[in-house]
Amino acid sequence: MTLGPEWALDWTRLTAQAMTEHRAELIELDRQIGDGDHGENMFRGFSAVVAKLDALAEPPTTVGDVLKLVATTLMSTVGGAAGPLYGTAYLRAAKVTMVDDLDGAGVVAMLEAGLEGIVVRGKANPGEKTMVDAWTPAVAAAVAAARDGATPTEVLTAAAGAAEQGAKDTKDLLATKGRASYLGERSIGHIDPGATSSALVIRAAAETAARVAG
Amino acid sequence: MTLGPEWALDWTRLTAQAMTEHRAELIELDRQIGDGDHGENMFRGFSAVVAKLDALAEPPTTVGDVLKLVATTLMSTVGGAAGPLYGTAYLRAAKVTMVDDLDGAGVVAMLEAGLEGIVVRGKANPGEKTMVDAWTPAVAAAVAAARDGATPTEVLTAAAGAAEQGAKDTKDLLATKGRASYLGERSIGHIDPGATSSALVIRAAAETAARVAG
Amino acid sequence: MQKGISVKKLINDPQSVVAESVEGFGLAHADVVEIRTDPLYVLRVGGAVTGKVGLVSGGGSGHEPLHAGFVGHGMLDAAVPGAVFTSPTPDQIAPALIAADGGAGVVAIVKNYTGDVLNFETAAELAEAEGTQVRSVIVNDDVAVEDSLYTAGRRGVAGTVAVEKIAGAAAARGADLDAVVAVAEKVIANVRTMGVALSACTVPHAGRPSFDLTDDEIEIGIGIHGEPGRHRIAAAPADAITEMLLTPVVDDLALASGEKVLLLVNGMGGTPLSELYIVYRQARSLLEARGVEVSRSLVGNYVTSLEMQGASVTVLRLDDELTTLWDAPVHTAALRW
Amino acid sequence: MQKGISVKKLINDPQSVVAESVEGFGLAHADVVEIRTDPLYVLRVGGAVTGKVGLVSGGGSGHEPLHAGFVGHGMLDAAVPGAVFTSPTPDQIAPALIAADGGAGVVAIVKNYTGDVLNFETAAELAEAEGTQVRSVIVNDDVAVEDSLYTAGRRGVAGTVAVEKIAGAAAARGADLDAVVAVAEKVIANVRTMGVALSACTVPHAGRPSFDLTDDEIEIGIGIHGEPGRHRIAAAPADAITEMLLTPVVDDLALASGEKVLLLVNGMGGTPLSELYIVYRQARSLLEARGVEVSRSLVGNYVTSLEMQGASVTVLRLDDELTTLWDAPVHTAALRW
Ligand SMILES: Nc1ncnc2c1ncn2[C@@H]1O[C@H](COP(=O)(O)OP(=O)(O)O)[C@@H](O)[C@H]1O
Ligand SMILES: Nc1ncnc2c1ncn2[C@@H]1O[C@H](COP(=O)(O)OP(=O)(O)O)[C@@H](O)[C@H]1O
Ligand SMILES: [Mg+2]
Ligand SMILES: [Mg+2]
Ligand SMILES: [Mg+2]
Ligand SMILES: [Mg+2]
Repeated sequence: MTLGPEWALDWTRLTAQAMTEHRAELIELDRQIGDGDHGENMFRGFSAVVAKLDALAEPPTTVGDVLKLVATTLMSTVGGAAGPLYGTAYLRAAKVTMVDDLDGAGVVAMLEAGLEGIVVRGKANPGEKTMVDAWTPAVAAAVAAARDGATPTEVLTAAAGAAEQGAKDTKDLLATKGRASYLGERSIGHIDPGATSSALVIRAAAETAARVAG
Repeated sequence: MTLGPEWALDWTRLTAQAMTEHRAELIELDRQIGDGDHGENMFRGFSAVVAKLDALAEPPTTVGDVLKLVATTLMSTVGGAAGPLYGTAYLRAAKVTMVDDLDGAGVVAMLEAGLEGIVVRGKANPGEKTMVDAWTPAVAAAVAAARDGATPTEVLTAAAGAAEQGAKDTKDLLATKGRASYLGERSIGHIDPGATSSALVIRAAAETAARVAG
Repeated sequence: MQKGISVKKLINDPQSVVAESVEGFGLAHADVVEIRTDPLYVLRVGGAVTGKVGLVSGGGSGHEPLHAGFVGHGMLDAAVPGAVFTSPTPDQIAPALIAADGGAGVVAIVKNYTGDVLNFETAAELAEAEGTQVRSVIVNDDVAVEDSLYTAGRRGVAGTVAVEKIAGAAAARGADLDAVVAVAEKVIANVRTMGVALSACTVPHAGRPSFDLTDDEIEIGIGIHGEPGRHRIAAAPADAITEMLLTPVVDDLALASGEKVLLLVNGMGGTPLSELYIVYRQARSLLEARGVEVSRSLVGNYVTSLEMQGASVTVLRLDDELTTLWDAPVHTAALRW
Repeated sequence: MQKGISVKKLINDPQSVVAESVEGFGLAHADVVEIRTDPLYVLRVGGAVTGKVGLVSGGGSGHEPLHAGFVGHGMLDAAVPGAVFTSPTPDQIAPALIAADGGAGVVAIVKNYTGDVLNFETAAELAEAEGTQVRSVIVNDDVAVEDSLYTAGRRGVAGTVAVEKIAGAAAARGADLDAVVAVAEKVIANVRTMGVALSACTVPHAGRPSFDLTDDEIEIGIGIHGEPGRHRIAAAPADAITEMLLTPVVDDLALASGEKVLLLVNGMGGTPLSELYIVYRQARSLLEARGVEVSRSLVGNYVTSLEMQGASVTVLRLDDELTTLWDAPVHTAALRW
């Protein structure tokens, strides 16, 4: 089983659905330690992405085509910190997925490129209570799964579980990057919204992969 | 038994005490149908009056002297509608009490002059939900009592009871003068603050008269 | 207690709010005003201008920047602040009238409230006794107060700014006492306002909100003293609320297609500027739909009610004279061009 | 829910708040600005001035009058409004940078938030690719954020007004790109701010307040996005709060006796002007007690946080150059002299 452009479209639409469903939750998380807009930002961005997909004349021929469209749309509609960070992540991921089909190694490369994009833009290290703390364990889990010969679905499922755990674990961290850092010690005890939305993105990838895999 | 300047001083101090005690209540009444300052205004005014009394070099020789001091002090410290209205009431009352001692008829004349001052200034008729609705029945009761040969204390006690009833009865009235008139129908169901403070003033007169009378 | 209400304030002693605030105001704006204490009033820096008609206004505090923020060149010569929501007293007003007199007499601009009218009346008598000629105009632009037979008459609200600006410009360019009174009366005859509150306000000494409003109610036809309005309705979109405010204003003015107006959207103190522009946008579009041209505009917090959330819509019918006077230079703490 | 919070707003659809508000703003101030839609930004009327360095700022909405209120003569050439509390996107910012370019390059004034910095960074690249020379300055005046090693660095708050005014005056009198950047950096190096919130604010789409505060608590060290502050204390008198705000500002600037400053007391949107003057009075008196001369002042709502109740105190160390530039003529919707 490999993952192609059809999957990338499904993944993107399911992500948009997840952002709609979790809009209020992400707003609430951001309200606690940020400025309360993360859910609205992601919802606005992925709604725009879906509108773009609906208007596509030609079906995309590679995974990378889809991810590039997501990248540019998020960049121009999300704003805030999340816009450029997700935008760059998708852009970097697109560059390494300009292919028909992704195998396990291809999925790993995609996730690695995404994380790299976030780090290049935002310069956060793991442990600073940002989306990096979802992506870092996700990539590690993906790498480990692929090394064991896992299918793309298994790689993504491992990554999603690790991302969710990573997001949960941000609760005990002291924020030193992003808006939550202004709170100092008061940031401890709250889950990071960007890490949470990151886990939703990766979980959507795993779920749609599982559907494609049947 | 007659009432002299000593009584007028006692009356004024007891009125000040009543305004302190009922400050919050008068604010609350005014909050309901006005702008929430009547208690503060009366408190500020009578506190200033007491300060003036405390600083008097010579004891006043007539009731009118005391009332005139109250009049000018209220005029220059109360502000709002109540300042000029009470100021004029006391000023008119002072004019007819430039004597050593008041008998029943003298007390009636004083109350009549007070009411006249309020009406001259504010041009309200009875039934418009203002302080006139405390003073009008008070004067009527005072006139009736004096006609029956009552003592000054009895005259004031009758007036005080009627003023209190008059103030209570403002509850069912539609305001057509003063700030409460802006509420239209919504003014019904609330007691007028100025009528309430008027009843406090007249009750203080009666109580201090009873003390003097022994 | 309902939402929308704060009883917390950046104040020290509630009794000294006005004195401290006016002191700070005087220090911050020493280029245009000077403060007189005991009795307290705000005077144009340098005092009366010889030969010019003086302009004085005043009223309860809590409506800032009204009136002190409009003292300076081309507007008021003096402003008299009372306690919060309480008209000042004659012994404050009279010295201000006298200080504003440059020998050509003084016009007192009084908002139509029993307290203001009575206290200014007495003050005018006192000032006249000292040789200052005083004429008063009564501002009563609030169309929420419908029938003056059954009320103390219409209230003076945000339209006061237009009266002060335009009469101030007339006085600045040398109009005599009669002429200044005439132009002030002309503004008063042609200006109407209607307001809405989304929340109440809290008078410092009261310590609790001026009225109670649940989360899905608003008050239509409010004044500027935290008093409840004429009626209470369910919360509604800004465009619908704006129409409820504008319609009685336009009807009362009997505005016809082709006329020009000044449109003033005034904040009550606690509403973000961004929301005032949303109201302005709709009010302007409704006026234009009636063929009325919005040729001058003012949007901001000018006649407030402490931290109340809400707004009022004011329309002034303009002709060439009023437009020229509105455009004339002004330099005060709160209005400058 | 706690007091001090309203979720009621004078808006229509929460999604269209910014577009409608900016549209109204453009209509009300057509003498100084023009509005571009799709992408949305606010441009000085007539566009770029040939030969003049362009000045562009922007950021999330909800801080009105910042930034659009400062577009005009002698200040900004363009402002880019994002969604409420959300930095605008590069595809909005880049066209604004290009439109503000009169051939002498453009200075982008960016408040120090991760989102603003990243989006302006990308936009600058896009504009440079189109031939517009862009230099950025990062405003970070908020002393509440203590240690930039452990944070995203100090935030840009009310001091932004001083940067925009002074850099704008430099550009207006013909300074070149390097010189405008240099004077902006000089302001940034000499301006510090600290804020307090008495209540939270409500972002339209969130529908509930940005944080919870009981009736006797206040937040010290807040930003301008409704975020909680560094710590929470019991409500206190204005004089005490003002001292808590001013002291870290003065200490951080290491102000010495004999120095001159601009003192800016900025309201967060929902605090009455009268209270800002009470804060100003005390801040000024504390500065004077240290021998610091307050030679320029600004009091009002300039960098707000929707309808939040609270204030910030900003001090800018002045020399002759900065004073002259501060005094230079300005004509924008929100600042004019
Ligand atoms: N420097 C950074 N590196 C990685 N992620 C970051 C960084 N700064 C912020 N973030 C992420 O962005 C999220 C906030 O996004 P959002 O609320 O949309 O933007 P903003 O903070 O501008 O309001 C945070 O929860 C965090 O995960
Ligand atoms: N025209 C009037 N005649 C008589 N009394 C009046 C008149 N107008 C107002 N009042 C009285 O004044 C009271 C309000 O006084 P106060 O609250 O101190 O002044 P303000 O209305 O200016 O805030 C009312 O309750 C009413 O009794
Ligand atoms: Mg956010
Ligand atoms: Mg009252
Ligand atoms: Mg009053
Ligand atoms: Mg944001």
